[in-house]
This record gives sequence, structure tokens and C-alpha cells, in this order.
Amino acid sequence: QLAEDIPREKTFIADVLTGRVGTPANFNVFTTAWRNPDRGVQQLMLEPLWLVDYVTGEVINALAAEGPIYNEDFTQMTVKLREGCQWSDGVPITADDIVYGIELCMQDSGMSYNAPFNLYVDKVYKTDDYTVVFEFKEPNARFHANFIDRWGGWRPFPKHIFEEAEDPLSFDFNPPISSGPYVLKDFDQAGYWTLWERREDWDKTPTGILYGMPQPEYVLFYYYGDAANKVIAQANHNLDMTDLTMEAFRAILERNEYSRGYRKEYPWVVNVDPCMTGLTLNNDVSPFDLKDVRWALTLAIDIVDYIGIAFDGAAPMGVLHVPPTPVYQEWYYKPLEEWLKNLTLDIEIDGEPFKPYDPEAPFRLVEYVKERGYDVPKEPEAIREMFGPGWWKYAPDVAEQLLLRNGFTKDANGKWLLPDGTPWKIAITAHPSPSHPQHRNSLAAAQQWRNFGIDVTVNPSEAYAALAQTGDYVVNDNWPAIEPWGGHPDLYRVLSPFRTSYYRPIGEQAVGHSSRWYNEKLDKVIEEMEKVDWDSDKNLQLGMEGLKILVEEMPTIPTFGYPGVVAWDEYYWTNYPGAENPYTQPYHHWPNFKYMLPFLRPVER
Amino acid sequence: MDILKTENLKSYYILEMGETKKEVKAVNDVTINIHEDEIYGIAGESGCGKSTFLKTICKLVEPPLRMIGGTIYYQIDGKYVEITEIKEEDFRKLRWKYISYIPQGSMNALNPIIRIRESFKDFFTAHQKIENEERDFEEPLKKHLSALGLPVRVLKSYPHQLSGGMRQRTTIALATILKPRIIVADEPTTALDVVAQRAVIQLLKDIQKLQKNTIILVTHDMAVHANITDRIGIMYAGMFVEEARTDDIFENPLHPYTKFLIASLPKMGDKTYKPSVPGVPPSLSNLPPGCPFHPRCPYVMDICKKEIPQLVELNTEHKSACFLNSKERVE
Amino acid sequence: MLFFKRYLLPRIVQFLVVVFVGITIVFIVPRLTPVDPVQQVINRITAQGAFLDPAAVDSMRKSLTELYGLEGSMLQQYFAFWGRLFRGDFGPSLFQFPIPVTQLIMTSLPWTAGLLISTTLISWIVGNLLGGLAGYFKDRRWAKVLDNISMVIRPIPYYIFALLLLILFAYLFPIFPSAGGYSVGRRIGFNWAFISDVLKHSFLPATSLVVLGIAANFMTMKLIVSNIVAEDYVMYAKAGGLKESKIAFKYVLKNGLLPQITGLALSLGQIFGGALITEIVFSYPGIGTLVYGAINSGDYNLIMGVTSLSVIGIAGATLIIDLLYPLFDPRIRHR
Amino acid sequence: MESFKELMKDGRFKFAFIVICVLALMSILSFFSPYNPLKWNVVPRDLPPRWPHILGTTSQGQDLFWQSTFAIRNSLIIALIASSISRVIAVIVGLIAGYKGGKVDTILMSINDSFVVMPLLPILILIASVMRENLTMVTLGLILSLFGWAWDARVIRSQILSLREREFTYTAILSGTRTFSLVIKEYFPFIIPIIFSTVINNMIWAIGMEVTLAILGLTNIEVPTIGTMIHWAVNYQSMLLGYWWWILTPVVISILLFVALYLLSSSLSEYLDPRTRIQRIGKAGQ
Amino acid sequence: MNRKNDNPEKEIEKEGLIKAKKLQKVFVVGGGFARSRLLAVDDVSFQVNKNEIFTLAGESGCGKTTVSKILLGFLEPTQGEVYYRDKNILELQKWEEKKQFMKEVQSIFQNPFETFNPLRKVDSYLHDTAKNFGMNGKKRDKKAVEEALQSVGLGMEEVQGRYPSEFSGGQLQRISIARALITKPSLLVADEPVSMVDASLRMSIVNLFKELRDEYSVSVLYITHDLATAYYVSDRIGIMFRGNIVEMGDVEEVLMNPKHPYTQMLKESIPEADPKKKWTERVSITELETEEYMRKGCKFAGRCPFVEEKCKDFMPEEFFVDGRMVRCWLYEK
Ligand SMILES: Nc1ncnc2c1ncn2[C@@H]1O[C@H](COP(=O)(O)OP(=O)(O)OP(=O)(O)O)[C@@H](O)[C@H]1O
Ligand SMILES: Nc1ncnc2c1ncn2[C@@H]1O[C@H](COP(=O)(O)OP(=O)(O)OP(=O)(O)O)[C@@H](O)[C@H]1O
Ligand SMILES: [Mg+2]
Ligand SMILES: [Mg+2]
Repeated sequence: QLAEDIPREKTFIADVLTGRVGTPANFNVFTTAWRNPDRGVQQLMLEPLWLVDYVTGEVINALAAEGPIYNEDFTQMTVKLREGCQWSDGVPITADDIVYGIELCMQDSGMSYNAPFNLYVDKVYKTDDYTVVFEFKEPNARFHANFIDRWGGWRPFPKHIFEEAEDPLSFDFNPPISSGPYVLKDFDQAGYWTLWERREDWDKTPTGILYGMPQPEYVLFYYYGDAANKVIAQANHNLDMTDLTMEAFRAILERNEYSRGYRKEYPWVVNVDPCMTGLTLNNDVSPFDLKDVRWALTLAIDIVDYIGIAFDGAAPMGVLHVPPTPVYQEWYYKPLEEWLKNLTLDIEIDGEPFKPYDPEAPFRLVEYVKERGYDVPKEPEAIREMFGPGWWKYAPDVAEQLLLRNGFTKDANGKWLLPDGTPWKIAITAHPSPSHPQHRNSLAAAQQWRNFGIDVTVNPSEAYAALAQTGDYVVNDNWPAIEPWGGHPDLYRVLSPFRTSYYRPIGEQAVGHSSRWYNEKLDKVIEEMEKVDWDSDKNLQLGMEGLKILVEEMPTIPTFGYPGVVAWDEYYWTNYPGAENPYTQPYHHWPNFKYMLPFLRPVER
Repeated sequence: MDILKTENLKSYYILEMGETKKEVKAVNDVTINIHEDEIYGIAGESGCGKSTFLKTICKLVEPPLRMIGGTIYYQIDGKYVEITEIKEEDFRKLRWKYISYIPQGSMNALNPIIRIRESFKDFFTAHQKIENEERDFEEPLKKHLSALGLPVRVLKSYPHQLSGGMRQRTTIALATILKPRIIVADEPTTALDVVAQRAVIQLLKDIQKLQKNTIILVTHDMAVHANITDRIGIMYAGMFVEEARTDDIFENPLHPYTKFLIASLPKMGDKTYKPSVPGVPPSLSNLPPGCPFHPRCPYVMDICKKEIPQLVELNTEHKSACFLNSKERVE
Repeated sequence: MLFFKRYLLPRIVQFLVVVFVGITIVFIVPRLTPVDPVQQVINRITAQGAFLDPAAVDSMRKSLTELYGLEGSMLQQYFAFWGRLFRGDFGPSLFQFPIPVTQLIMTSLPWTAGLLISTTLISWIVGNLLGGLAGYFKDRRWAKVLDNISMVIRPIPYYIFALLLLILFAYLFPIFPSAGGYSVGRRIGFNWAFISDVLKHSFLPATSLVVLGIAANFMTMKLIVSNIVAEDYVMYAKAGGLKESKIAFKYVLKNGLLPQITGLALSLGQIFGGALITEIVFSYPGIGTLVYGAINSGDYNLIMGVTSLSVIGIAGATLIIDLLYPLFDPRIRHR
Repeated sequence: MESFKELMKDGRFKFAFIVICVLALMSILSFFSPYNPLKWNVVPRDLPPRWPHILGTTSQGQDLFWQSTFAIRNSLIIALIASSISRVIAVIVGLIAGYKGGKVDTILMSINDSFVVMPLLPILILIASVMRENLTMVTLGLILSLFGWAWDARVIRSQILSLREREFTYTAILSGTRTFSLVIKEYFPFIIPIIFSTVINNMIWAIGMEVTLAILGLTNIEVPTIGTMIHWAVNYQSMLLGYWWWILTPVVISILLFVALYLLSSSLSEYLDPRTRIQRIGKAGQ
Repeated sequence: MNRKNDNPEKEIEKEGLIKAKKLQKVFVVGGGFARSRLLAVDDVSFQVNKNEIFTLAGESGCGKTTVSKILLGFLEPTQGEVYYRDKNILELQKWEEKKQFMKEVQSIFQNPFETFNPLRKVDSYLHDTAKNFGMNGKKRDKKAVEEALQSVGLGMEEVQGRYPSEFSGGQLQRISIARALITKPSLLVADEPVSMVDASLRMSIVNLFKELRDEYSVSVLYITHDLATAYYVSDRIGIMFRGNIVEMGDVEEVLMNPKHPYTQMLKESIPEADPKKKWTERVSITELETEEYMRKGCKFAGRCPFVEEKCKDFMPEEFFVDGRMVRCWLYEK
């Protein structure tokens, strides 16, 4: 379905994750309005200052020449810019663009980052053409995080263009001027596709400078709709890279011999995604305010059955509030393993204090997977990497004890009654899309808890996020904690939303994490974190402290790492960053996509 | 010479409701001859099968009505043709040129959403080619209408714009435009007031005089018969029970039913008591054995309850189906 | 004058009442949803990974609410809504702020209108034609076959039917493109290359609409005709020896189409609502997908814009048909 | 009983009746299902039809036969609620508007027209997405009934209008019958065929709506209905994965149900049509 | 009846059972451009006396049914009043009052097959009527029904449990009359009771009216366009034309010696059931009913052989000649 003058073999086609673009003619992604940045804008058109890669665990200096330079007391930050980069109209990218951009965003409340910049920035100025200095109103050791691109982040825009615009808010930035390696070639007025063309001067962009020439001459972002449509499109070799459900993925494997996943074998999925899925309990709602109840619900889950239901076994399990990706396994799971094995709940089973951790869980999952007829490696290390290091024991009997001692009872049919004698009913508020891993968590949890004797319903809702924010739910499938950077061990992002001062009662918009849980000990950890450099070893230690508190209290239940079901068609392009060669993160919708393009190899056809 | 004749014609409504079958013997063994250049009237109680008889001889038999037996002959160019032997398409061509039909309730016989001129044209072109619109269609049509005393502007109207009487007359004009040899008219005057009725009768008379064809006219209004017909057949329960020249019927009815019919006719200036026919008409799906009139007949005899009397000629052109009369004859 | 007072006025009043009631419902229902558009935007920005200090979120929420014109009581918003409506302005889209809703609708409308007007007309004409003929010649073999086919096709869930077409003709036999309104990179213009491209892309969606539409029209028309054939004038036309084809078309079909005209008006009025399911299945760039997206993102203004237009469209179509109907039916014209 | 026997002689009715009986039987069977319809992984996944899973199993590890028994039951419940309540509204509005006439008629018909003209699907989708958590089968039925009466009320009204002008209305008035019993005794027999045929058409419509909403994922998709069965089958790509038995089961059930209801409605309304009914009545007496 | 040059108003007050005074009814017909007012009944006054059969005759569409509906209270006149035994029936409010009126004034209709609901058993109407107007208990009600049936020559056994379609038209018309007689009315309004039955049955019904008048003292308002039976059965007659009564008086005189040009033409047009008396002259009829309704002056002016200028502009008043009323300028003195 390409026009004649766009050769298919020189074009790379990827899917638009967030759907049909509502404002196809508008490329001004610098306001708070939603403009589907994943239509190529963040991947091809814009370069950030820094970018984080969760596969390599690297923070990449893009437009910045090196990392942020803080002063002693974290009241000032200096950014050095890379020299030799220019906008697609040939104008060099300099400190003026940065200063102008930051000031514009601070002036106009409709621009994104207006709020955080105003909160912290006192002054911003350049000291030379490639050096920008920020002075803060109060100390902040993590201000640079605003500029780290990981599906968002403040990105520079051309001063000489925006200066001309009457109103930066309504300015449509069309045709857009790129800092990235591609420029806009064409777009669909109806918002289904956007076509990008490689810049002649691609070597004047960080991508070119860092990794060489991006291979595809054209990159097309196309919204195909439902998973079935994507399968059809890829089977017809009209979609090189897409994001699917597990079922659709199996369908495409059957239909297209050129299709592959992140792994070439089962479980195919990306296990390096920095998001941890799970269940969020509303700690302001009885009985979830009781730690015993939260633990009981956790122990009532048979993780093998759970992942089987949710993802046919193809997801890595994890007990911490960070995902069990290789880097986090290295940074946190392995150091905490002994502690987890010795963790006890203050309940005795057969006279022994109960140890809930089950390092054998991934091996049980492997048994299940084998039964389903899939081949898996035998080496324990490989299994742990694929299926996660372990999970909690399936111990409904212990869960029962925990509940009974809190006054819960069971009726004749084996259904749980609340301490006040009424039947226990849980309504899980779920992500509206049934193919989303969040939604799959809800379905799996419902199955587990029903087996345990609780009446569970699953209510998908477009408003699930809003309901979470106002606390208008009891259990939902929101991330159990905000996800970490992915490519950096710092856990400030994960822990700080739980701080006491962010707590808002039900009815008010949540400011921190929607679980409405807080903890004094954790507050201390967070406060200390704010005072240490994010690269320091101390920061890593503090992260572990925080994770331990979360495990003990179990305010939310992490289950498995986000299984990214990407499907790649090797008909026209090869050398994707698969598990066998993970040179960069594997998604087409992340901003890092531009750093993948130089490595792709065309198949001559 | 007869223009149309039937022999032992039977047509029944066959109503199948699951397994139960119900036969309504609406035309039951009718043998009749209709002459050229005459107005033949058929009278009888309502529901006795008059309309069904007309439909059958016009070959407008559609389920549930079925022709069960007997034959119908048309005389075409001096030869009798059995109509079931005529091919469907050939018969279509006969319609309107040889035989035309004015249905009961003909007020609704015109397509309500096309102009009357349009209807005329449809019926005309179904049988005759129009080469020159003006010469082949407009001219004869206007002539026809004015000959019948109808204003030409009806052509521009839609049916609902005309009064009932006017519509009726238009339908008649439409049925006669191709000068058919036989015109079959089913109750063309019921539901009209006397003045309009008179105009319609007049029209039919005029047509017959002009075109010298045959009209078969059904009505249960004996006064209309008296006024226009040459011969009358009296129907009772699906059969013809008497047939004679109009004068004879009124002067000398032979069948007891006809006698009642004639005797009960009110006359202006005559206030003497008029008796009515006693009893109720039989159900055509459940006829009594023997003569169908016997339950109501004051002269009923034993034979009447067992055998069906045949229509036999008693006087010149006067036939009757009653044992009373045939016995007299026999004796 | 009398015509205006007795005939036109009541109809216009009726039209206004319908529009008023409809639009009020349209205004109220979306506001009962728990979807908070401001929260949706914030979630989208934060959940996808942008780092916002939670304290900053609060002030952002305030400014967004102000920007989107969502302050004030329901009543104030309601009056403001009517005020804008009279100016032909449905306000800015909340989710794609500050693009006006009208503009969003206008970019999608040509696609939907092109698809729906043509398919509605085709299925109306073909469905009624076949239905009328099958009703008149109901004992013929082909009529019975058609009858059975349409009886089985009609109940197939729309979605399934569309998906089936997609899998068959875009995948197993990839004759037609599976998605979109025209080829990527093709310049929009009034030239054969573009038009044939558009036709090729809309073939499958159109087919799904046409086939099911024909089946539906077929069945209604057959029912109508079964009553018409019993009318005196049909029987009279037969007695008059008219050709079967003439009777079928001029005496049966023509009369049977009259009641179907209202149905046609209603369907044409519905184009403002889009062909929801078809558009979703075929990723067709019309109003249906726009609405679906708006509902998913809680874009009040867009939903109200589209649904209000639908109400006005349908009410307007019925009004126009009411006023035009006398042209088709002389009985009404000359009463 | 008499009339049933007669109806059974109609091939269409016979077919429809048998199909409906089979489906009704299945929905009753749901009460004896060995599996909880809400639970997954109770049987091996993705099995094609073979004993003991005569319709096969799904990717969720559910038995399709037993799942369909629930689906049929629930879809029928929705349809029955929607059609019966909307019938009540339609009859009441139609009777009052038709018999009272005048201002009452004008007002009722204005409301009626507004409902006829309302763009239904967008509004239904809106309501469904508002209600979703509370959208049980019963409430879905109720909502559908709120939107499904208008057209039929119009039909009933016009029937009453024409009945009002017929002579037997005057006969009844002169017999001293008062308005209420006049409507019940004289008009209801004419309305009943309309109610019957529209009830079935409305059921068809309601089931179709449920299917549409469920496919869009706007109803409670855990509760098995014809619509949610299709929803899951589509979402788990049964068509592309070649699990034809999964998608085919609900589609065939819905086609069977529709065709049966349609045939039932057409043969019943023919049977109940006053014209043919009068013929039959006549026969009974002779 | 000798009422030469009398003022009929006075007469009416003396003997009348039911009196219609200056009735007028306007219908609004059509829609759109062609919406118009139709004066269906205009300035109609007449009375039905005790113990007489009064005929209202005229061609179809002249307003006969409209008049009867107004008399029965089914239709409100645009103007004018109806008095039954000196009570203005338009002012009856309470159900009880209306019921009493209905008990005394009953009606039968034109189409016997339409008189009864085809889906209801015929006898239920009889029982309903007895129950609603009798208040005498079941047994007596039953007796009243049987008596009424007897008086029309039918028996309960023939009627019991059967539907209208199982009867012939004549039978139904009798049952309809029987139903009306159950309440023992003083006045029977019969709107074209014989037009749908065939000639042989007409007599039996008309004869029944005579019997009712002579034996049960029931007055009958007989509405018809069949002048032959009207002549046969009635005492007085009113001839209607396009909404007006154009001539009214003793039946013998009006029909045998018509004065109004329309009545004359009407009489001419009545076919005689005698083949010897065939029509010889021709008539012409207009086809524009509405035109005649719209006419300002005398509605017959368009086809009247004696038409004068005055006729076209002014509606003739009621003139009283030879004991009858004639609405024609010819008779202005
Ligand atoms: N379509 C039909 N189905 C069943 N029976 C019918 C049908 N049409 C007519 N009949 C019956 O056939 C008999 C004869 O009907 P037909 O119409 O021929 O009578 P008719 O003499 O023309 O009566 P009328 O004077 O009322 O027109 C009647 O008893 C009638 O009930
Ligand atoms: N409800 C109505 N609305 C409008 N016009 C009416 C209505 N009822 C009667 N008319 C008209 O009023 C005129 C008189 O009608 P009416 O029924 O009283 O005549 P009629 O003498 O009884 O005629 P027929 O002999 O046909 O029964 C007719 O032109 C008729 O069309
Ligand atoms: Mg007849
Ligand atoms: Mg009348």
C-alpha cells in the first residue's frame, strides 16, 4: 500500500502504538496536549539531551556532550552540549535553543514541564554557545531526570522557528524542523500514518555521530488498528515491527516464516521492559488496610497458574517492585536473594516461622510451559533470566490462617466472609484493553482469588486511571509501583511516590502512588536519597532498603515483568536487537528507536 | 352464436390449514352459454359465487381459488377455443382485446401513485404498439373518453382526486378502450348513489351499443338488471338456478328463490307488505344434500333433499333448476 | 401563509423539540462518565514514562481544567454549550486541544460520507429491488434462494462479517489493502490514480456494509410487497394483461418504495455518527473511529459534537423527507 | 394446544420451534454445568471438538459447550428483559396516544419521535462506557428497553387510530362499555399480534446490540453471553490461529437464534394476523 | 299530516322525541398546500317524532352519517344543538347521564360485518349490553337478551358462542338490531342498515323496522340512499344534498310529488325493478364534489335546470310549501 515512488525495500514500516493520530497536521509536541509522539516524532524527529537504554543499562549522551554536572549542594546544574549538531534546516543547535526553550516553558502554563521548571528553576542561562547553567530554588539531585528521554522528557526545539510563532501553544510546527536523523516527508490527513525521510545531513545529528547512518531511507509509522489487522499486515510484509498480544503473536508465527520475536524461541517476549506489572490494593479501603490481608491475598496466588492464564507462561515473575530484567536482577534481585529466602512472616506453620519465598517457582513455571508443548532451556541460570528468579509460595492454607486470625470466616460453601459477617467481594478495576498486560493481571488475579473463595469481578473501565487517582477502586491492575529508569539503578522514581506528604485521602486526586499507602521508615529512605548523587553506591543501598520495606508491607503486589510481545518481520530488514544480540532496547515506539536504525540490515529483494 | 360458453364448470376455494382441508364450492357445476351482442346479467345473494364465476371465466384463478373441473370456451374468429389450451403469453394478449374485466370495488383498481393517463398508457401499450404517440394513443383515447362523456382532464388526475363514481367510470373506460368482444363487469354500481349509478349504467349501455360486444354484468340490484340486461342468470349457492330473458324473469319467475326475489322488490308508490326470503343462505363449504335451496323452500319435496335438480329449458330460452317445474313438465 | 402556519410550522417545531431533547441527552450522558479528560492527559504523559514530580502534577491539573473550559457548574457548561452550538462551534477537542472539534469532524466527514452515502444508496436500491422482485415472484426458485441467503446473512454480527471479509480478501487472497483510506505517500487530488486508490481501499468496508444492508432492505421490502400484491390495482393490472415485468416494477415496486423512503432518510441522516464497527475493523479514517477514540479518551466535546451533529442530521433528514414526501406520493400532495 | 398443533404444521414454525427448544434446553443445562463459567483453565486449552468436549475448548481453558449454555441463557435473559419492558412502554404509550388523541397524542408522539431519531449506537456506547461496572445483564436489558420502544409505540398507535374509527368501537360504546374495558376487550386482540411480532423483532435487535457492545468490550465481558463469547474469541485471535470451533460456536448460535426467532415471528404473525385468524374462526364453527 | 304554512318550530316543541337544531359540522381535511375546511353539515334542523320512522336520504357523502354521529353524541357539532326529550345532549357530562341517554337512543350501523369485532364472539355484545344497562341480575339479563333476539326472529342457540364471520350479513344485521333493542330504546338510529345486504334480505330488515314501530313503539331514524325502501317503510323523509336538508316532509308527498329540483332528479334516477320502465333520458353528473361543497349559494346550482343568478350567490332559506319544507328559491313567495 505504498505509492509507487516510495520503494518498499528502502522503507521501514512500524506500528503506531497509541493509535490513530488525532491532530495529524500538528507536530508541536511541546505543549501539554496529547499529540501521539510515537508516530515518529520522538523516535525520528527529536533528539533529547540524554536518553536511557534499559537493555544496556546505559545513559546515552545525545545532544548533551556528557552527563549533568551538579555543584556540591545540588543547587546548580551545568549541561555541556554536543558540538556539530544542526537542525534539519541547517541551523546549528546551540545553548540559545535550550535557554529559549526552558524560559518559554516556564512562561506559558500550557507548555509541558511548566510546573516542574517553575517549581525548581530559579535561573537558566548560557555561559557559552555549548554550555547551559541552571540555578535552583532549592537543592535537587535529580533535576536532570527531566531531560532524560524515556518515552517522554523535555526535548529541545528550534528557537528560530518558535520565535516566529505568534502563540507557541497553538503553533502547529508544520513542517517540523528535526534535530533527529529524519524529516517529515508526508502524513495522512486522517491520522493513520506518518512518513519520514532520512536527512541528507544525518551525520549532523547525535544518531549519526554516535552510530552512523540509519539504514532505511524512509520510515513509515502506520496505525493498523486491532491485533488481527496487524497480523494481517505483517503477514503481507507490510509491517516490519509491531506490538502484539501473545495470541496474535502465535498467529503471526504460524502465518509468516519471516516473523520473529525478541527471542527466536519460546517465550519469545521481551523480558527487559522496565515496567513491573501487578496488582494495586487500595490501602485506604478496609480490609486492605491490614497487612495480613494483603499478604493473604499474595499467598493465595499460584504464580504458575497466574502467568499461565495471563501470558501462557511467557512472562518473568518477580517479587520486588522493580522488574526482573537482567540489569535489575543484577542490581537488586541477586543482592536481596538471601534476605528473601530468610524472610519470615510472623505466623508459625508446624511450629516453624513461615518462610514465604519460593526460589523454585520459575522451575514450576517451566514444568507448566513444557506441558503446553514449548521447548525451554535446561540451565537454571537461563531459566531464571527467562522466567524470573522466584516468587512467593502458593500457600492458601497460610493465607487462610492470616485471615482467620483477623476475624474473617468461611461460610458453608467455602466462601470468605468479612469480619462483620458479610460476604467478601472484590471488584477489580481493570485496564480497558483486554490485550494489555495490566488487564491480564486482573483476569488472572480474579481466577486465583475465586479459587480461594472470594467473589471477584473484573470491571474494565476507560476511566481506570482516573478512578485510581481519586481512590475510587478497591483493587486495580495499575503498576504496583512507578517503574524505574530502566537503564540506571536509581530507585527515586519508584520509591518517592509513596512518601507520606504525598498521601491524599480517597476522593482527592492522588499526588503520589494511587495505592494510598505510606510509611515512615520509607520516608527516611526517600529523604536520604534526595541528598545523594544518583550514581553513588549509597543510592543503591538506599534502594534496597526501600524495596525491603515494600516487600514486608506488601502495599501492592508485583507479579511479573511487562512481557513485550514485539513481532519483527525479517522479510525486508534483519539484525533486530533480539535477545541473542541486545544492542539496544527492542521497541519501535521508544525514542531509542533511532539508535536501532543504523544497525538494521536490508535484505536485498 | 355464443361468444363464451362453459360446461360443468367447477371452481373451489381450497383452504388448507395444516391437515384440515376446507373446500368452498363457489362455482359448482355451471353450464352456460353467453351470446354475442347481448348484456347478460347475473344476480344472486351475496356470497353465492358471482365474483368467483367471473374470475374463473376470465382465467384469473389464483390460489386459494382453483378450477376443479369443466371447460370454458371462447369463440375466437368463429372457432371455439378451450381456454386452458391457450398459452399464458397468448392469453395475456387476449386480455383487454378479447375480454376485459371490471373488478368488484373498482374504485381501488387504479394504481394510486400514477396519473390516470399513465394507467391508460400502460394498459394500451401492453397490447398495442404506439408508433406515433399523438396518432396511435392520444387521439383514440380522447375519442374514446368523449364518446363515453368523460372529461379529458381526468387523464391528468390521480385516482384519489376523483369521486367514487368518476373513478368507477374511468375504470370502465379503461376496460373498454381496446373494444373488447366481452366486457365482464362485477358490481359496477354498488357503493354509488342513485345518480352516479344511473350514469354508470348509461355508460355501459352506450358502450354496448357503440361497440356491439357482449357485457356480462353482475349485480344483486334487480332494478339495474331490469334496466339494462337482455338475459339474466340467477345464481344460488354456486349454481345457476334459473336463466331467462329479462322480461320473463320479472314476469314469470319459475324457481322458488327467484319468485321470492322478485316479490320482495319494493316499488315506489306501492306500500303493500313485501315478504322476504325466509331462512339463511347455506355455507358453500358445507352444502346441504340435494337442492341447496331446499331448507328455505316452502314447496320442498322429498326428492329435493336427495337430488340436485338440473338446469333444464322449460320455455323458450327460459331454464330453471327445480324439481317443481320439471315435474310439471314430466307430467 | 396558511401553509406555513398549518404545515411547515408544526414540523419545524417538532424538529426543534427533537433536536433540543436529543442534544440535552447528548450533553448529560457523557458528563456522567467518571472519565476526567484532564486526568487522562496527565496519565498519558506520566504513565508513558515522562518524569513529573508529583507536586508538579497538581498545578498542571489546575491549568488544564482552566484551559479546557471545564470550570463552572453543569448548568453553566450547558448554557455555554448551547451558546457555542449556535455559532456552529463545538468548542475545542479536549484531548487534542486546542484543535476545534469542527475541524476534526470535517477531516473525517468526507471519508465517512463518501463511504456511507454510496453504500446506503446502493444497498437501498439493490436491496429493495431484489426484495421487491422476490416478493412479487415469491414462488420462483431464485426468490427462495435469495430469501434464504439474506435470512442467514442478516443476523451475522457485523463485526464478524467485516473481519471475515478482511481475512479473506486482505490476507488469504490479498487482493485488497487491509487498512486505511488511500496509499501511503499518495497525494490527495482529483485524479484517477487517487480515486482508484480510494475505491480500492474502500472496497472491503463498502462491501461489508452493502451486503448486510442489502439483506436488511431485502427483508423489509419483501414484507411490504407481500401486502401490496394483494391490492386491487395489482390484480386489475393482471386482468388487463400487462406484462409481468411492468406490473412488478410500476405497480408493485414503485408503490412499495414509498414507505422505504423514510428509512432511507433515517439512514442517510445517520452518516454523522459514522459506521462505527466497519471503520474500526478496517481502520477506516472516518467519524466512527473518531468517536470510538473520543469515547476511550473521554473527549466530551468531540463526543458531543459528533452526536449533536447526528441528532441534527437525522432530525433534519426526517424534516426534509417530511417536506419532500408529497413529491413522491401524490396522495399526500393533493389531499 | 389446538393452535400449537396447527402452527406445527408450518415448516418454518416447526424448524424455529425445534431450534428454540434446543437452545432453551441448552440454557437450562447451564444449571447443571460441571464447570463454573467464570473459571479458567478447568479443561485443557485449544482442543478441537471431540468427546468429551463436543464443541471444543478455548484458549482460556473453558469448555465451549458448557460455556455456550450460559451464553444462551444470559443473552436470552437480556433479550427478554429488553423486549418485555419495551413492549410494556410501547403498548402503554401507543394505547394512550392513539385513544386519547389530541394534545396527549401530540406530546407523546413528540417524545416518541425524539427517541426514534436519536442516534442510538453512539449513545448506547456512551452509556455503556459510563455504566460499565454496573452494567449487569439486567441493567443492560433495561437500558435497551428504554431505547427500543419508540418505533413500535408508533405502530400500535396507528393501529388504535384506525380501530377507533371502525364501527364496532361504536357498538361497544353503545353496549355501555367504558374506555378501559373497551381498549382491553376490543383493541387488545388486534394489538396482540403486533406485540408478538415486535417482541421477537425486539429480541433480535437486543441480542444484536448486546453483541455489538460486547465486541467493543463495553459490557461485563466475564459473564458469558453470545457477545462476550465472540469478544473473547476475537481477542484471542481464534480465527487467525485456526481455532475455528471457538469463533464458530457463538456465531452459529447467534445465526440459529436469529433465524429461528425470525421464522417464529413471521409464522406467528401470519397465524395471529386478524385476517387469517378470522378465516380460521369461521372454519371452527362450520 | 296537515301542517300547511305552519311554523315547524312550534311543532317540534310539541311532539319531538329528538330534535336537531341548526347543526353545522366543519371538517378540516388534508394537509400541506391542499389543507381545507369541509362544511359537511350545514344548518340542518329536523326532528324525529314519537312512534314514527323518519328517513334521512341523500346521495353518498352528503352528510348523513355525520348527522347521525352528532345525534348519538359521538361527534361534537361545530354549531347547533341536539335535544332529546328536551335535554341538550351536548351538555351531558356525567357517565350516568350519558348512560341513560344511550339506554334510550341506540344505533345500528351500515356494515353488519364491521358492527362486531371479528375477534370477539357476537353474543358477548348482547350480554355486555344487558349487564351494563340492566342492573337486574344475571337471570333477568339473560331473559332480556333472549327476548330481544326473539323479536328479530332469532334464538339464543343460533347465536351462542359464534364469531361474526360465522353469520350471514342479514343475520348479523338482525343481531345488531337485537343488541340495540335490549335496552328497550325509544329511538333507533339506523345508518344505512341495508346498503350492504342484498335485495332479498333488505326487506326482512325493513319489515322489522315496521314491526318495531307498530308493536314496540320504537321510533326509527332510518338513514339510506335507497329511496325505494325509504318510501316503503317511512312516515316522513328529509332529503339531504351536500350538507343541507333540501326537502323534508311526508314521505308520500315528497317522493311522489317532489318540489325541489334535486329531489326531482333523484326520483328520476331511482331505477324501477321493472324491465318495462327503462330509462330513456340521459343525466349528467358533476365530478367535482368539493366544488359543490365550496359553493357559496345553493349547492345544487351547478346542475339545476332552473338555476337563476340569485341561486349562485345566496343560500336559499327554508320555505314551507304544501306541508313540507323546501330549500329552494323557486318557492320564495
Ligand atoms: N379468497 C377466498 N378464500 C376463501 N373463500 C373465499 C375467498 N373469496 C371468496 N370466498 C368465498 O367464496 C364464496 C363466493 O364468493 P364470491 O366473492 O364469488 O361471492 P359473490 O357472489 O361475488 O358475493 P358478493 O355479492 O358479496 O360479491 C363466498 O362464500 C366467499 O366466502
Ligand atoms: N372525520 C372526517 N374528517 C374529514 N372529513 C369527513 C370526516 N367524516 C366525514 N367527512 C366528510 O364529510 C362529508 C360527509 O360525510 P358523511 O360520512 O356524513 O356522508 P354520508 O352521507 O354518510 O355518506 P355515505 O353515503 O357515503 O355514507 C363527506 O364528504 C366526507 O368525506
Ligand atoms: Mg362479488
Ligand atoms: Mg354514511
